[in-house]
Amino acid sequence: MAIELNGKTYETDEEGYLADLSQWDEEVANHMASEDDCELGDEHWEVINFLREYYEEYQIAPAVRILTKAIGKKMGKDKGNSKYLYSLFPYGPAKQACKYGGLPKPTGCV
Amino acid sequence: MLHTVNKSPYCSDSLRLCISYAGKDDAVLLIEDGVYAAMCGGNSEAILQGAEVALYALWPDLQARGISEDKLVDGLKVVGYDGFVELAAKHSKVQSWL
Amino acid sequence: MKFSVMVNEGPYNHQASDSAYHFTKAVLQAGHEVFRVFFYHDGVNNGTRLTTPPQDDRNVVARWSELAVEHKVDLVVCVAAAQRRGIADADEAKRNGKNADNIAEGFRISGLGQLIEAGIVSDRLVEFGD
Amino acid sequence: MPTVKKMMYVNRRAPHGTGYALEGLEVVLIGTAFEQEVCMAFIGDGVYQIMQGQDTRAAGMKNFSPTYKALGDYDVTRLYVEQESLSERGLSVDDLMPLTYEDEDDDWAEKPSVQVIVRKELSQIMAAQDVLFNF
Repeated sequence: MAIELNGKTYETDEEGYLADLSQWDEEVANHMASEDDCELGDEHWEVINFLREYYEEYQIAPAVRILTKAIGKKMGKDKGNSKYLYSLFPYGPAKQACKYGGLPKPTGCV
Repeated sequence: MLHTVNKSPYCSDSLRLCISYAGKDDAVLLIEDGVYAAMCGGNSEAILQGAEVALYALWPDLQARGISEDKLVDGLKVVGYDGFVELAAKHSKVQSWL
Repeated sequence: MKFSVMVNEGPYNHQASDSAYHFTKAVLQAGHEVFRVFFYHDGVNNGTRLTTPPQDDRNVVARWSELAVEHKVDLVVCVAAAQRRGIADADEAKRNGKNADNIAEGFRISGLGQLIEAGIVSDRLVEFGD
Repeated sequence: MPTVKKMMYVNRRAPHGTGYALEGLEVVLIGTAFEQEVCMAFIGDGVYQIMQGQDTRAAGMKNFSPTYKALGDYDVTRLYVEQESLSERGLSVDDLMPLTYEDEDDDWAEKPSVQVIVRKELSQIMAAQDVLFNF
Protein backbone atom coordinates (compact mmCIF):
# COMPACT_ATOMS: atom_id res chain seq x y z
CA MET A 1 0.00 0.00 0.00
CA ALA A 2 1.11 3.55 -0.53
CA ILE A 3 0.07 7.17 -0.13
CA GLU A 4 0.40 9.40 -3.20
CA LEU A 5 0.77 13.03 -2.18
CA ASN A 6 2.18 16.08 -4.00
CA GLY A 7 3.96 13.87 -6.50
CA LYS A 8 5.62 11.78 -3.76
CA THR A 9 5.00 8.13 -2.94
CA TYR A 10 4.98 7.03 0.70
CA GLU A 11 4.97 3.25 1.15
CA THR A 12 2.86 2.10 4.09
CA ASP A 13 2.02 -1.18 5.79
CA GLU A 14 -1.40 -2.78 6.20
CA GLU A 15 -2.38 -0.44 9.01
CA GLY A 16 -1.12 2.70 7.31
CA TYR A 17 2.18 3.11 9.16
CA LEU A 18 5.04 4.48 7.07
CA ALA A 19 7.40 1.80 5.80
CA ASP A 20 10.33 4.22 5.59
CA LEU A 21 10.32 6.49 8.63
CA SER A 22 12.84 8.88 7.06
CA GLN A 23 10.17 9.85 4.49
CA TRP A 24 8.00 11.43 7.16
CA ASP A 25 6.90 15.05 6.75
CA GLU A 26 4.06 17.22 8.02
CA GLU A 27 2.08 16.83 4.80
CA VAL A 28 1.90 13.07 5.07
CA ALA A 29 0.98 13.37 8.75
CA ASN A 30 -1.93 15.65 7.90
CA HIS A 31 -2.96 13.32 5.10
CA MET A 32 -2.93 10.21 7.33
CA ALA A 33 -5.00 12.07 9.93
CA SER A 34 -7.56 13.23 7.36
CA GLU A 35 -8.00 9.61 6.25
CA ASP A 36 -9.10 8.89 9.84
CA ASP A 37 -11.44 11.93 9.78
CA CYS A 38 -9.15 13.76 12.14
CA GLU A 39 -7.82 17.27 11.61
CA LEU A 40 -4.50 17.96 13.27
CA GLY A 41 -4.56 21.19 15.29
CA ASP A 42 -1.88 22.81 17.45
CA GLU A 43 -2.74 20.55 20.37
CA HIS A 44 -2.24 17.42 18.27
CA TRP A 45 1.03 18.75 16.95
CA GLU A 46 2.21 19.49 20.47
CA VAL A 47 1.90 15.78 21.26
CA ILE A 48 3.24 14.56 17.92
CA ASN A 49 6.28 16.82 18.15
CA PHE A 50 6.87 15.70 21.69
CA LEU A 51 6.77 12.06 20.57
CA ARG A 52 9.16 12.75 17.72
CA GLU A 53 11.61 14.48 20.06
CA TYR A 54 11.35 11.62 22.56
CA TYR A 55 11.98 9.10 19.82
CA GLU A 56 14.93 11.10 18.48
CA GLU A 57 16.51 11.15 21.92
CA TYR A 58 15.75 7.63 23.17
CA GLN A 59 15.04 5.59 20.01
CA ILE A 60 11.76 4.29 21.42
CA ALA A 61 8.18 5.48 21.52
CA PRO A 62 7.32 6.03 25.20
CA ALA A 63 4.64 3.92 26.90
CA VAL A 64 1.41 5.89 27.36
CA ARG A 65 1.94 6.36 31.08
CA ILE A 66 5.44 7.73 30.44
CA LEU A 67 4.04 9.99 27.74
CA THR A 68 1.34 11.41 30.03
CA LYS A 69 3.84 11.96 32.83
CA ALA A 70 6.32 13.71 30.55
CA ILE A 71 3.65 15.82 28.85
CA GLY A 72 2.28 16.83 32.24
CA LYS A 73 5.72 17.92 33.32
CA LYS A 74 6.35 19.89 30.16
CA MET A 75 2.91 21.32 29.37
CA GLY A 76 1.03 21.28 32.66
CA LYS A 77 -1.22 18.93 34.59
CA ASP A 78 -4.34 19.69 32.51
CA LYS A 79 -2.61 18.03 29.55
CA GLY A 80 -0.69 15.36 31.42
CA ASN A 81 -3.52 12.86 31.68
CA SER A 82 -4.78 10.08 29.47
CA LYS A 83 -8.27 11.62 29.18
CA TYR A 84 -6.79 14.63 27.41
CA LEU A 85 -4.58 12.47 25.17
CA TYR A 86 -7.46 10.17 24.25
CA SER A 87 -9.63 13.20 23.44
CA LEU A 88 -7.03 14.18 20.87
CA PHE A 89 -6.32 10.64 19.66
CA PRO A 90 -9.44 8.53 20.22
CA TYR A 91 -7.85 5.38 18.75
CA GLY A 92 -5.20 5.54 21.46
CA PRO A 93 -2.31 7.99 21.67
CA ALA A 94 0.32 5.28 21.30
CA LYS A 95 -1.08 3.90 18.06
CA GLN A 96 -2.54 6.99 16.43
CA ALA A 97 -0.01 9.64 17.37
CA CYS A 98 2.89 7.30 16.56
CA LYS A 99 1.40 6.66 13.14
CA TYR A 100 0.95 10.33 12.28
CA GLY A 101 4.32 11.14 13.84
CA GLY A 102 6.25 8.67 11.71
CA LEU A 103 7.29 6.42 14.60
CA PRO A 104 7.46 2.62 14.39
CA LYS A 105 4.25 0.66 14.84
CA PRO A 106 3.88 -0.59 18.42
CA THR A 107 4.45 -4.35 18.48
CA GLY A 108 1.35 -5.00 20.55
CA CYS A 109 3.32 -6.03 23.62
CA VAL A 110 2.12 -6.36 27.23
CA MET B 1 19.74 -20.22 45.26
CA LEU B 2 20.29 -22.87 42.58
CA HIS B 3 22.73 -21.90 39.85
CA THR B 4 22.88 -23.64 36.49
CA VAL B 5 25.87 -23.53 34.16
CA ASN B 6 25.42 -24.77 30.60
CA LYS B 7 28.75 -23.90 28.99
CA SER B 8 32.08 -25.61 28.80
CA PRO B 9 34.51 -23.93 31.22
CA TYR B 10 36.99 -23.79 28.34
CA CYS B 11 34.91 -21.43 26.20
CA SER B 12 33.16 -19.21 28.70
CA ASP B 13 33.68 -17.55 32.06
CA SER B 14 30.20 -18.62 33.22
CA LEU B 15 31.41 -21.32 35.61
CA ARG B 16 34.04 -19.09 37.18
CA LEU B 17 31.53 -16.26 37.61
CA CYS B 18 28.87 -18.60 38.93
CA ILE B 19 31.20 -20.03 41.57
CA SER B 20 32.28 -16.58 42.69
CA TYR B 21 28.64 -15.49 43.00
CA ALA B 22 27.35 -18.62 44.72
CA GLY B 23 26.84 -18.42 48.48
CA LYS B 24 27.63 -21.34 50.75
CA ASP B 25 23.99 -22.46 51.02
CA ASP B 26 23.67 -22.48 47.25
CA ALA B 27 23.90 -25.34 44.78
CA VAL B 28 25.48 -25.40 41.33
CA LEU B 29 24.11 -27.74 38.68
CA LEU B 30 26.12 -28.40 35.52
CA ILE B 31 23.96 -29.06 32.45
CA GLU B 32 24.48 -29.27 28.66
CA ASP B 33 28.12 -28.40 27.78
CA GLY B 34 28.54 -27.25 31.37
CA VAL B 35 29.05 -30.90 32.35
CA TYR B 36 32.55 -30.90 30.81
CA ALA B 37 33.60 -29.08 33.98
CA ALA B 38 32.64 -32.21 35.93
CA MET B 39 35.50 -34.23 34.41
CA CYS B 40 38.54 -34.66 36.60
CA GLY B 41 42.04 -33.83 35.44
CA GLY B 42 41.17 -30.72 33.48
CA ASN B 43 42.00 -27.12 34.29
CA SER B 44 38.45 -26.52 35.44
CA GLU B 45 39.00 -28.73 38.47
CA ALA B 46 40.76 -25.86 40.21
CA ILE B 47 37.67 -23.65 39.83
CA LEU B 48 35.45 -26.29 41.42
CA GLN B 49 37.91 -27.10 44.20
CA GLY B 50 37.68 -23.53 45.48
CA ALA B 51 33.90 -23.74 45.68
CA GLU B 52 32.10 -24.14 49.00
CA VAL B 53 28.80 -24.95 47.32
CA ALA B 54 27.07 -28.25 46.64
CA LEU B 55 27.96 -29.43 43.14
CA TYR B 56 25.71 -31.43 40.83
CA ALA B 57 25.80 -32.56 37.21
CA LEU B 58 22.94 -33.79 35.03
CA TRP B 59 23.52 -37.44 34.10
CA PRO B 60 21.71 -37.46 30.73
CA ASP B 61 24.07 -34.71 29.60
CA LEU B 62 27.12 -36.50 31.06
CA GLN B 63 26.16 -39.71 29.29
CA ALA B 64 25.50 -37.97 26.00
CA ARG B 65 29.06 -36.65 26.12
CA GLY B 66 30.73 -39.91 27.10
CA ILE B 67 31.67 -38.81 30.61
CA SER B 68 31.45 -41.85 32.82
CA GLU B 69 31.06 -41.72 36.61
CA ASP B 70 34.66 -42.76 37.26
CA LYS B 71 35.89 -39.64 35.48
CA LEU B 72 34.03 -37.19 37.71
CA VAL B 73 35.67 -34.77 40.13
CA ASP B 74 35.38 -35.63 43.85
CA GLY B 75 32.35 -34.47 45.77
CA LEU B 76 30.14 -33.96 42.74
CA LYS B 77 26.67 -35.53 42.80
CA VAL B 78 24.89 -36.80 39.71
CA VAL B 79 21.17 -36.11 39.24
CA GLY B 80 18.52 -36.65 36.57
CA TYR B 81 15.81 -34.20 35.52
CA ASP B 82 13.79 -35.27 38.57
CA GLY B 83 16.73 -34.22 40.72
CA PHE B 84 16.97 -30.95 38.78
CA VAL B 85 13.31 -30.23 39.62
CA GLU B 86 13.92 -31.14 43.27
CA LEU B 87 16.89 -28.79 43.45
CA ALA B 88 14.89 -25.98 41.82
CA ALA B 89 12.04 -26.52 44.27
CA LYS B 90 14.33 -26.69 47.28
CA HIS B 91 16.10 -23.41 46.55
CA SER B 92 14.20 -20.12 46.57
CA LYS B 93 15.20 -19.18 43.03
CA VAL B 94 17.23 -20.29 40.03
CA GLN B 95 20.01 -18.31 38.40
CA SER B 96 20.92 -19.54 34.92
CA TRP B 97 24.43 -18.45 33.99
CA LEU B 98 23.69 -18.51 30.27
CA MET C 1 4.54 -25.54 43.51
CA LYS C 2 4.10 -23.35 40.42
CA PHE C 3 6.89 -23.36 37.85
CA SER C 4 7.43 -21.29 34.74
CA VAL C 5 10.05 -21.97 32.12
CA MET C 6 11.72 -19.63 29.65
CA VAL C 7 13.26 -20.87 26.40
CA ASN C 8 15.67 -18.53 24.62
CA GLU C 9 17.05 -20.64 21.76
CA GLY C 10 15.54 -22.29 18.73
CA PRO C 11 15.43 -26.04 18.13
CA TYR C 12 18.32 -28.20 16.87
CA ASN C 13 21.17 -25.69 17.00
CA HIS C 14 21.17 -25.47 20.75
CA GLN C 15 20.22 -27.97 23.44
CA ALA C 16 18.26 -25.34 25.39
CA SER C 17 14.87 -26.32 24.00
CA ASP C 18 15.53 -30.02 24.69
CA SER C 19 16.64 -29.28 28.24
CA ALA C 20 13.61 -27.07 28.81
CA TYR C 21 11.30 -29.78 27.47
CA HIS C 22 12.74 -32.53 29.69
CA PHE C 23 12.71 -30.19 32.66
CA THR C 24 9.08 -29.20 32.06
CA LYS C 25 8.06 -32.85 31.81
CA ALA C 26 9.90 -33.65 35.00
CA VAL C 27 8.13 -30.76 36.76
CA LEU C 28 4.77 -32.24 35.76
CA GLN C 29 5.83 -35.76 36.73
CA ALA C 30 6.82 -34.51 40.17
CA GLY C 31 3.27 -33.28 40.63
CA HIS C 32 4.02 -29.58 40.33
CA GLU C 33 2.12 -27.13 38.17
CA VAL C 34 3.58 -25.54 35.03
CA PHE C 35 2.09 -22.07 34.85
CA ARG C 36 3.65 -21.16 31.53
CA VAL C 37 6.49 -21.82 29.09
CA PHE C 38 7.61 -18.58 27.50
CA PHE C 39 9.59 -18.56 24.25
CA TYR C 40 11.82 -15.55 23.68
CA HIS C 41 14.76 -14.50 21.49
CA ASP C 42 15.40 -17.29 18.93
CA GLY C 43 13.29 -19.50 21.18
CA VAL C 44 10.25 -18.34 19.20
CA ASN C 45 11.46 -20.66 16.42
CA ASN C 46 10.24 -23.58 18.53
CA GLY C 47 6.74 -22.51 17.58
CA THR C 48 6.65 -23.09 13.81
CA ARG C 49 4.69 -26.04 12.51
CA LEU C 50 6.73 -25.97 9.28
CA THR C 51 9.59 -27.73 11.05
CA THR C 52 10.33 -31.04 9.35
CA PRO C 53 13.19 -32.92 11.00
CA PRO C 54 14.43 -36.23 9.58
CA GLN C 55 12.49 -39.26 10.85
CA ASP C 56 15.42 -40.60 12.86
CA ASP C 57 15.61 -37.47 15.05
CA ARG C 58 13.25 -36.08 17.68
CA ASN C 59 10.61 -33.58 16.60
CA VAL C 60 11.19 -30.73 19.02
CA VAL C 61 8.20 -28.68 17.91
CA ALA C 62 5.73 -31.58 17.86
CA ARG C 63 6.95 -32.61 21.30
CA TRP C 64 6.09 -29.19 22.73
CA SER C 65 2.70 -29.29 20.99
CA GLU C 66 1.95 -32.67 22.57
CA LEU C 67 2.80 -31.30 25.98
CA ALA C 68 0.39 -28.42 25.42
CA VAL C 69 -2.40 -30.71 24.27
CA GLU C 70 -1.93 -33.49 26.84
CA HIS C 71 -1.09 -31.42 29.90
CA LYS C 72 -2.66 -28.06 29.02
CA VAL C 73 0.72 -26.36 29.32
CA ASP C 74 0.48 -22.72 28.24
CA LEU C 75 3.09 -22.20 25.50
CA VAL C 76 3.54 -18.50 24.79
CA VAL C 77 5.62 -17.08 21.96
CA CYS C 78 6.67 -13.42 22.39
CA VAL C 79 5.02 -11.28 19.73
CA ALA C 80 7.88 -8.81 19.29
CA ALA C 81 10.50 -11.56 18.95
CA ALA C 82 8.16 -13.55 16.69
CA GLN C 83 7.58 -10.62 14.33
CA ARG C 84 11.32 -10.19 13.87
CA ARG C 85 11.79 -13.87 13.07
CA GLY C 86 8.72 -14.59 10.98
CA ILE C 87 6.58 -16.58 13.36
CA ALA C 88 2.91 -15.66 12.94
CA ASP C 89 -0.56 -16.84 13.79
CA ALA C 90 -3.57 -15.92 11.65
CA ASP C 91 -4.20 -12.62 13.48
CA GLU C 92 -0.58 -11.53 13.31
CA ALA C 93 -0.33 -12.47 9.65
CA LYS C 94 -3.40 -10.38 8.90
CA ARG C 95 -2.23 -7.44 11.00
CA ASN C 96 1.11 -7.36 9.24
CA GLY C 97 -0.12 -8.12 5.74
CA LYS C 98 1.47 -11.55 5.40
CA ASN C 99 -0.04 -14.27 3.26
CA ALA C 100 0.65 -17.17 5.59
CA ASP C 101 0.89 -18.14 9.22
CA ASN C 102 3.01 -20.89 10.72
CA ILE C 103 2.27 -21.15 14.44
CA ALA C 104 2.28 -24.75 15.68
CA GLU C 105 -0.57 -26.36 17.59
CA GLY C 106 -0.70 -25.52 21.27
CA PHE C 107 1.39 -22.36 20.97
CA ARG C 108 -0.05 -18.86 21.21
CA ILE C 109 1.48 -15.49 20.43
CA SER C 110 1.30 -12.83 23.10
CA GLY C 111 3.19 -9.96 24.67
CA LEU C 112 6.21 -9.75 26.92
CA GLY C 113 3.90 -8.98 29.81
CA GLN C 114 3.18 -12.72 29.88
CA LEU C 115 6.79 -13.35 30.87
CA ILE C 116 6.70 -10.78 33.65
CA GLU C 117 3.38 -12.18 34.84
CA ALA C 118 4.93 -15.65 34.89
CA GLY C 119 7.75 -14.26 37.03
CA ILE C 120 5.27 -12.71 39.46
CA VAL C 121 2.79 -15.57 39.69
CA SER C 122 5.18 -18.54 39.69
CA ASP C 123 7.17 -19.80 42.63
CA ARG C 124 10.09 -20.59 40.33
CA LEU C 125 11.20 -19.33 36.95
CA VAL C 126 13.81 -21.48 35.22
CA GLU C 127 15.58 -20.18 32.14
CA PHE C 128 17.15 -22.18 29.32
CA GLY C 129 19.22 -20.54 26.62
CA ASP C 130 22.64 -20.20 25.03
CA MET D 1 -1.77 -9.45 41.26
CA PRO D 2 -1.05 -7.66 44.50
CA THR D 3 2.35 -9.24 45.06
CA VAL D 4 5.39 -7.07 44.55
CA LYS D 5 8.46 -9.10 43.83
CA LYS D 6 12.11 -8.13 43.75
CA MET D 7 13.28 -8.71 40.20
CA MET D 8 16.77 -8.44 38.81
CA TYR D 9 17.61 -8.33 35.13
CA VAL D 10 21.08 -9.79 34.77
CA ASN D 11 22.89 -8.55 31.67
CA ARG D 12 26.04 -10.45 30.77
CA ARG D 13 26.33 -9.93 27.02
CA ALA D 14 27.83 -7.31 24.77
CA PRO D 15 25.27 -5.23 22.88
CA HIS D 16 25.60 -5.68 19.11
CA GLY D 17 27.11 -9.08 18.31
CA THR D 18 23.90 -10.79 19.39
CA GLY D 19 20.34 -9.61 19.93
CA TYR D 20 20.10 -10.56 23.61
CA ALA D 21 20.83 -7.06 24.96
CA LEU D 22 18.27 -5.29 22.78
CA GLU D 23 15.53 -7.82 23.50
CA GLY D 24 16.52 -7.89 27.15
CA LEU D 25 16.06 -4.14 27.37
CA GLU D 26 12.61 -4.52 25.82
CA VAL D 27 11.63 -6.88 28.64
CA VAL D 28 12.83 -4.40 31.25
CA LEU D 29 10.80 -1.55 29.73
CA ILE D 30 7.61 -3.59 29.30
CA GLY D 31 8.11 -5.04 32.78
CA THR D 32 7.85 -1.61 34.39
CA ALA D 33 4.10 -1.63 33.67
CA PHE D 34 3.77 -4.30 36.41
CA GLU D 35 5.23 -2.01 39.10
CA GLN D 36 7.57 -4.53 40.67
CA GLU D 37 10.74 -3.73 42.56
CA VAL D 38 13.25 -3.98 39.73
CA CYS D 39 16.96 -3.49 39.26
CA MET D 40 19.49 -4.34 36.58
CA ALA D 41 22.93 -5.87 36.92
CA PHE D 42 25.69 -5.50 34.36
CA ILE D 43 28.27 -8.25 34.68
CA GLY D 44 31.05 -9.41 32.36
CA ASP D 45 30.57 -8.24 28.78
CA GLY D 46 27.21 -6.82 29.89
CA VAL D 47 29.05 -3.66 30.97
CA TYR D 48 29.65 -2.91 27.27
CA GLN D 49 25.90 -2.35 26.87
CA ILE D 50 26.06 1.01 28.61
CA MET D 51 29.39 2.19 27.22
CA GLN D 52 29.45 5.76 25.91
CA GLY D 53 29.72 6.73 22.28
CA GLN D 54 28.07 3.76 20.56
CA ASP D 55 27.27 4.66 16.96
CA THR D 56 25.85 1.89 14.79
CA ARG D 57 25.29 3.90 11.61
CA ALA D 58 28.22 2.46 9.66
CA ALA D 59 27.40 -1.05 10.92
CA GLY D 60 23.89 -0.53 9.60
CA MET D 61 22.13 -1.69 12.75
CA LYS D 62 19.63 -0.08 15.08
CA ASN D 63 21.30 1.94 17.79
CA PHE D 64 19.41 1.12 20.96
CA SER D 65 22.02 2.48 23.33
CA PRO D 66 20.14 5.81 23.77
CA THR D 67 17.20 3.78 25.07
CA TYR D 68 19.10 3.05 28.30
CA LYS D 69 18.76 6.80 29.00
CA ALA D 70 14.97 6.35 29.10
CA LEU D 71 15.18 3.84 31.98
CA GLY D 72 14.99 6.66 34.51
CA ASP D 73 11.64 7.83 33.05
CA TYR D 74 10.41 4.26 33.45
CA ASP D 75 11.43 4.26 37.13
CA VAL D 76 14.25 1.78 36.65
CA THR D 77 16.67 3.58 38.91
CA ARG D 78 19.11 0.97 40.17
CA LEU D 79 21.68 -0.15 37.61
CA TYR D 80 24.41 -2.14 39.32
CA VAL D 81 27.68 -2.42 37.44
CA GLU D 82 30.22 -4.93 38.65
CA GLN D 83 33.53 -3.24 39.48
CA GLU D 84 35.60 -6.33 38.64
CA SER D 85 34.08 -6.56 35.15
CA LEU D 86 34.92 -2.91 34.47
CA SER D 87 38.50 -3.32 35.72
CA GLU D 88 39.13 -6.52 33.74
CA ARG D 89 38.12 -4.65 30.61
CA GLY D 90 40.19 -1.56 31.35
CA LEU D 91 37.06 0.53 31.86
CA SER D 92 36.00 2.96 34.53
CA VAL D 93 32.65 4.57 35.32
CA ASP D 94 33.66 7.51 33.08
CA ASP D 95 33.49 5.21 30.06
CA LEU D 96 29.81 4.54 30.79
CA MET D 97 26.82 6.64 29.79
CA PRO D 98 25.81 9.03 32.55
CA LEU D 99 22.41 7.46 33.24
CA THR D 100 20.17 9.30 35.69
CA TYR D 101 16.69 9.42 37.17
CA GLU D 102 14.65 12.10 38.88
CA ASP D 103 13.94 11.32 42.51
CA GLU D 104 10.25 11.90 43.20
CA ASP D 105 10.84 11.86 46.97
CA ASP D 106 13.57 14.49 46.76
CA ASP D 107 11.92 17.32 44.79
CA TRP D 108 12.75 15.59 41.48
CA ALA D 109 16.49 15.98 42.01
CA GLU D 110 18.50 14.33 39.24
CA LYS D 111 20.49 11.42 40.57
CA PRO D 112 22.80 8.84 38.98
CA SER D 113 21.23 5.42 38.30
CA VAL D 114 24.53 3.64 37.81
CA GLN D 115 26.15 2.22 40.93
CA VAL D 116 29.52 0.55 40.54
CA ILE D 117 29.85 -2.11 43.22
CA VAL D 118 32.16 -5.04 43.86
CA ARG D 119 31.18 -8.63 43.10
CA LYS D 120 30.73 -9.57 46.74
CA GLU D 121 28.20 -6.80 47.23
CA LEU D 122 26.41 -7.56 43.96
CA SER D 123 26.17 -11.24 44.86
CA GLN D 124 24.41 -10.27 48.10
CA ILE D 125 21.93 -8.10 46.21
CA MET D 126 21.34 -10.96 43.78
CA ALA D 127 20.74 -13.35 46.66
CA ALA D 128 18.06 -10.99 48.03
CA GLN D 129 15.96 -11.09 44.84
CA ASP D 130 12.81 -13.11 44.22
CA VAL D 131 13.17 -13.54 40.45
CA LEU D 132 16.19 -13.38 38.16
CA PHE D 133 16.00 -12.81 34.42
CA ASN D 134 19.12 -13.44 32.34
CA PHE D 135 19.74 -11.97 28.92
